[in-house]
Amino acid sequence: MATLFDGAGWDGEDRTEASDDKLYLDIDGWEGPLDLLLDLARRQKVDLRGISILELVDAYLTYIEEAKSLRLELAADYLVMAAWLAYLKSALLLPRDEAEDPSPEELALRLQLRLQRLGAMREAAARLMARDRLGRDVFVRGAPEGLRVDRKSAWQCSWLDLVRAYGDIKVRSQPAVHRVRERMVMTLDSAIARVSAMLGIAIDWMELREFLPPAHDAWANPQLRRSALASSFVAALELARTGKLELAQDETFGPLRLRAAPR
Amino acid sequence: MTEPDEIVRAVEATVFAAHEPLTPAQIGVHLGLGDKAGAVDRALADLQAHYGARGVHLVERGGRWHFETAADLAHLLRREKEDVRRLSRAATEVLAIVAYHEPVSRAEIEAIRGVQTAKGTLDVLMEAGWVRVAGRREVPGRPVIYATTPVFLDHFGLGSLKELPGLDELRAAGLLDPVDDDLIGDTLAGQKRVSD
Amino acid sequence: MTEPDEIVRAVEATVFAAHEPLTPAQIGVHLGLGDKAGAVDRALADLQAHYGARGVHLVERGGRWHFETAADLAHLLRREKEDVRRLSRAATEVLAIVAYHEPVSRAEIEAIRGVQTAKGTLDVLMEAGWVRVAGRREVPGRPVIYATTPVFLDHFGLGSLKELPGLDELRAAGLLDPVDDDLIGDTLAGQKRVSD
Repeated sequence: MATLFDGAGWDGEDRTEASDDKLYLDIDGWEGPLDLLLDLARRQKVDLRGISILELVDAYLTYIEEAKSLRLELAADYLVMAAWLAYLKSALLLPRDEAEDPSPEELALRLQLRLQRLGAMREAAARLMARDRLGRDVFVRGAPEGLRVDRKSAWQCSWLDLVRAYGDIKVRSQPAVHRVRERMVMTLDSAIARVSAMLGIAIDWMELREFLPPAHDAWANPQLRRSALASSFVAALELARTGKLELAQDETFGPLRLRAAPR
Repeated sequence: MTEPDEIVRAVEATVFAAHEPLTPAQIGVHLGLGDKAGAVDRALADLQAHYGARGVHLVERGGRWHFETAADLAHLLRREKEDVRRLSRAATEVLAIVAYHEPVSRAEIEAIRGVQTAKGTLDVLMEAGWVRVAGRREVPGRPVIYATTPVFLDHFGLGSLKELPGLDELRAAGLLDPVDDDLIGDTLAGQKRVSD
Repeated sequence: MTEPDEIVRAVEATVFAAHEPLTPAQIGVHLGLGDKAGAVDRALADLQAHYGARGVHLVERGGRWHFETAADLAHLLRREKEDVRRLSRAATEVLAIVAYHEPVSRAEIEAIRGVQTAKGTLDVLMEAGWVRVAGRREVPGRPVIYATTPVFLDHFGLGSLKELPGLDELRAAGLLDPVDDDLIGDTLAGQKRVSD
């Protein structure tokens, strides 16, 4: 562990040569009380584990006194530490109070450990900085070609998608032409003539369907029969409107019956 | 092979770390070998032989030396990665129009589709290698006209564009959106859509 | 020495040409060797052995591989115009604390140093790419914690944090144990605390 504290400083900085009488001039270079304590410890040129905390405390307090007498502005932390160290010193010197927790010895040990930790990190930093460093001591390739990944799209489309798309365009873009096919129908005029004629010979109520032509030959065609039914129904309504027949239906969707209007 | 000596190793490292190709003289100066120019040349020859079999070669161009990837491995520097992507609906339609009507201008494509065609759509089809510029039509404005490529025929397994099915065939094969033929028979209104 | 085989040459060329250190997995993907990951590892071991004697070494840093010049040639190659930024003493200490204790919060850094750490110090280290924010510690206040980066390993030539100089001795001496004691605060209640 002693090796942690000899050798040069870190990154070119080295204060070990600073003489004691100009110590106070470096106050701005320290970052805090622990820093100063560590530096004072290093001046004792011993392993921190074997250092006398009492001597260290004395060195610190003396230093702070001198610095104050030179009217240096001392950061509050230095003075807090000084007060604490004075307390520690008196506790270490006075007869032990068993009830005190933590004991002065323990506090001294903890201080020692902290200084060791800081010293270790400082040493580690120096060793880290002294390594063969990339860009200073070792170098990567100056002009690498570089790796490149070109992303390329492989487009997918099936034959079916293609022809279907074309069909859709054509269906979509062609003007729609509507044409009504010629079909056999029973016209309203012929239905009125037929129903009127049949009513003339009828005696009693007749159902609408009985007015349709017999279902054979051309009249067997269901489409034509539907046309005849529709036209006969409209003819019946027309004849009823003109007072030529009466209509009766017993229930909704029940058979529709017709008879000649009484004269 | 024997272990490389100190000068060979230094030359190797110097050329490796350099940002640009170096002449033997530059290497010599860098390594403080000014009076032993021959040593650099020997080291370079040694290194060139050593790297001859490797994935990286030491090469000389116009008196300057540098390392580069072995020529037979150059394909490793630039790799192509294929993302399979499905052609968009719009692009498929444009492709179909080009196939059925080629050569065709963009304005004609738009007239057939009934919508404007984004420039990017044709670019995608050209990037896919299916459509090419086939010249200009000799009409006012001299519009660019497009046609399909042999790659297109390959991809769709066609011997020629004549093998593309006509509309009647498509309908017969049930490939068009169903037209309501079946419904016509039993409606009194009996209207029939006529699509051809 | 036998001639390098195809995979060795390909791995050699790939790592040589890359701008950044590569993991074996990245190399495998680049070379399309996805299912033969072991082949990349074997090739890297082969190459590392081969280059061990040369002016250029193949090194692994935090699982990523790159070539760099041999450290023993540093005296020949050191650049006059130093690219390495000079760090303040505070910054080097903070860097060491982060490396040896990571992940570590700012309060913990300050506890070790016994002084407040200027925000700028960590910023400088993060700017250098050596330190990164590694999340938050799940304790009251959820402090941000810091850790080192792969670039840190690269720069200082460390295969992993296990190779930090003196790590084992420091750990054995208990100097890397978590710091939670507040030396002065415990005894001087009500006065300004030094370490945080």
